[in-house]
Amino acid sequence: MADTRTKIVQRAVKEIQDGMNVNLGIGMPTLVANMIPQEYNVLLQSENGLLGIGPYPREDEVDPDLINAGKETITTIPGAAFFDSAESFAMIRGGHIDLAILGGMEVSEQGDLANWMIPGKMVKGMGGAMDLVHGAKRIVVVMEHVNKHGESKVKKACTLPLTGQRVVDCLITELAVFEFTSEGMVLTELQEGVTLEEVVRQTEATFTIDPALQ
Amino acid sequence: MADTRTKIVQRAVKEIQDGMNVNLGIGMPTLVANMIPQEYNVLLQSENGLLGIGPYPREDEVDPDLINAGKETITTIPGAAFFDSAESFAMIRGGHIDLAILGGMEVSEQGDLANWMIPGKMVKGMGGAMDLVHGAKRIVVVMEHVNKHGESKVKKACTLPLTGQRVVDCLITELAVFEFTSEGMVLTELQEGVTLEEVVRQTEATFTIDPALQ
Amino acid sequence: MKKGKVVSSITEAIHDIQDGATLVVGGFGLCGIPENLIVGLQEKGVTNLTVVSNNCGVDDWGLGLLLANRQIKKMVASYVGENKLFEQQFLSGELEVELVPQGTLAERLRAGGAGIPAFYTASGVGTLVAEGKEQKEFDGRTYIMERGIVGDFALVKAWKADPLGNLVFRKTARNFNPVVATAGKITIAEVEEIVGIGELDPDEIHTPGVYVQRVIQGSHYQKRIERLTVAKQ
Amino acid sequence: MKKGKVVSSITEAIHDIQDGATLVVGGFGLCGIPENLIVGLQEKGVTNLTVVSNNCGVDDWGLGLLLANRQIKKMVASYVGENKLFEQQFLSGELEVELVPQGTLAERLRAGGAGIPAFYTASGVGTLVAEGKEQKEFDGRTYIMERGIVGDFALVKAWKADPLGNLVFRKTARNFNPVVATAGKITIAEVEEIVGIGELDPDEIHTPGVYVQRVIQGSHYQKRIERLTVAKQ
Repeated sequence: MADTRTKIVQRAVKEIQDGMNVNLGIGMPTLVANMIPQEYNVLLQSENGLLGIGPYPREDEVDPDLINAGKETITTIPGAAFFDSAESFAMIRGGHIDLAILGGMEVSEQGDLANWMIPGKMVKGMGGAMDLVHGAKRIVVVMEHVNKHGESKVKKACTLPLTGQRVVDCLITELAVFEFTSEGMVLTELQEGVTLEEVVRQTEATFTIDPALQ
Repeated sequence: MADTRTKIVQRAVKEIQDGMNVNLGIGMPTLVANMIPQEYNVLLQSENGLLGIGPYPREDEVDPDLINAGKETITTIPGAAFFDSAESFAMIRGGHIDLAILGGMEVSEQGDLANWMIPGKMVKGMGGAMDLVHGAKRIVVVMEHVNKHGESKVKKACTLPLTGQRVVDCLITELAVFEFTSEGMVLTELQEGVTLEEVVRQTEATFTIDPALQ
Repeated sequence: MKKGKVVSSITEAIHDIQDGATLVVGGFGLCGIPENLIVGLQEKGVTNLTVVSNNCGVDDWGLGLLLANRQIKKMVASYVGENKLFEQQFLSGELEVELVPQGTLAERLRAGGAGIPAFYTASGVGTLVAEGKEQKEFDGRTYIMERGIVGDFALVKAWKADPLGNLVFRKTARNFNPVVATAGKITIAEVEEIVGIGELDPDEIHTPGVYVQRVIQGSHYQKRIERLTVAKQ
Repeated sequence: MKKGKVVSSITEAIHDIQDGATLVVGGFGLCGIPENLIVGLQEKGVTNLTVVSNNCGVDDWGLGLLLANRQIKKMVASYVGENKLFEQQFLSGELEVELVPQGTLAERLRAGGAGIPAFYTASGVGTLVAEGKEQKEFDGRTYIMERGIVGDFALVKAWKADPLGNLVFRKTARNFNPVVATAGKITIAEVEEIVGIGELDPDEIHTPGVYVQRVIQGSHYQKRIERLTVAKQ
């Protein structure tokens, strides 16, 4: 499992380019932060009102007035800015964030994303996910390819309540990378050591294969 | 004429109560500022982004970055705050300004106000007037009762393009004071030395007379 | 004017909050929440409250105190996952819940404060959030209409205030507080420090005093941390 | 990173502004206007511009320079009374004009920057401004629908910037600049001073750098005063 996540996170970090403003979702996406190349100038946005998240604090630096959207204590980098929640989402919803990397429960071949609610279980709320999927210029979803029961999470259609329709630009799993284009879902990369057959077997969705892969 | 304006302004200042946040329009309303009792704590709002207008500056205090909505150089009082234009009009349109005192070209018996445009003449624009008439909690209009040609500016219906419909709460002229209520336009005060007959003669609008006046 | 909008006790600050009131409340998680005002409401015991706030505290702190005390009838929030009491009361039907995307919640509060009755947003299109809402196309894209929110009372927490009600927030404790401050018919700010009039730089005031009706000096700030995370040495 | 978004000349800052572009421009009267960028546009000579700005300068300064040079096709503004050239070109039909209530203009720019395609406001109801606009009732009151504005380029003037594009404004020179900064596909900020990264207090930044693509150090600021008014001694 750790290895699976590492594979996904290592691939996800390649989506980040120098100079980008990026929002990382709670959970696995947060792990991407540690792997951004040191020489890059990337500003990480936290939807509770910060652009320029720094590393976790030393114990003597901990400040209860300084947390990220996952409610973890953090620090800021030089050049950071604080703002209120309306400004934060103006930034997100107005298309000023270059990239959001979000976790997923299910992704459909149309690029639909479900990642906020499992009916019958406790409803926690969507937080900022429904805003991010419509606002950020590029939406990358990171998730494991199959669930605990071995069922594909890459679906023909989502079975869980949606976070957004046709919002995913790129899906990264431990098996493969898919891009969502106007022509549909395209397999663009296989993770190291993974065969096309394995991806086909583990994927419920219908997809085409990038010619460069064949 | 100077006497007319003085009469109007002296009456208008009585609309201001201690602790109010007030917006004064360009022209005659601006003159009200100088007459607010010293002991009052009143904050004057300028729609270009200031709450807490102070007196005009001494020559050595003049700052081109500090002007009012009439583009005059000003100062600030202690406790003033600067903000951007969206915040300024959020304040105005969200009902957070207690009182706006505005100039008028015509007021109708329905409480309509025309004060921004004379067709055929150059159109200057409405500035913030259309926002103020719907936003401030109380709208007081100050204007001369008749125009240069001796025609009543207090009309049955406005002939000039409107700034707002049914927006005036109180009209102050050199002859009288009217309140606009759900029962219509009510004459509530005569200026000193003015007779009811004179007001009736100079007013095109239909109004009732406050019983206290009779 | 030294006193201005400053009231002398939490009791006085919330004296007119009645059963059935709608409260809009600042904070994100437990960061930047009006701790003392919430404890005051718990002690006052007002019930049937509708509370609009991004989160609902934890079981034993923040708005969770009012849940525990059965004072909240309806909660409007974007994320309520930190609170087991919430789950119980929601599943038992005791608590009415409206979940709102976080950006939509922030914008609805800003709109309420700014006199905007409704606006359009893409957030929630094609999801449960869109159910029963008016849809409209602009430039080939679908949006839903969302309404502004105004509460009977707004409760916020600021770092510093002056007696005119000008507020300054600190770091991410700002969060929802400035928009919440605009969205109350009566806005009550509890603060860590009250400074003299003129001591706040007019260029650095986050919330102009026009939005604030009462200022109260808070005490014994706990500022609880939900997820203490420190760097690996 | 020392350089960041800082460009070295006005020419470079505006190199890709083409004929027919829509520009949103900060400032109120002649206060807080991007003087150097406007002069740069005059020298560049691009034409058929649509300009969205609260005012249109005076005959020989600010946006008035572009009017004099016949570079503006359409003006969207709230108040244009300071400019005789404006009158001539408007009455001759050379210049297209859209007058917008000032609060609606500010809100339309904010909406454009915030991804809100449209909102409702009471401003303009029952007036010429409402003509052709959708009307809707909320809670018994009538409102009109207004659209967000996004320009191809936003031109703003700030007091200080850092190389990340974080901006701080001074006094009432802030005015429309922060909302304009959010409403450009490309936002260009001219500033009086560029400071190092980390020198601006994160709590006191008015415009976060995410909105700004280019920063240029302006020079020879005239900061003309329209109505010099001094106290009677």
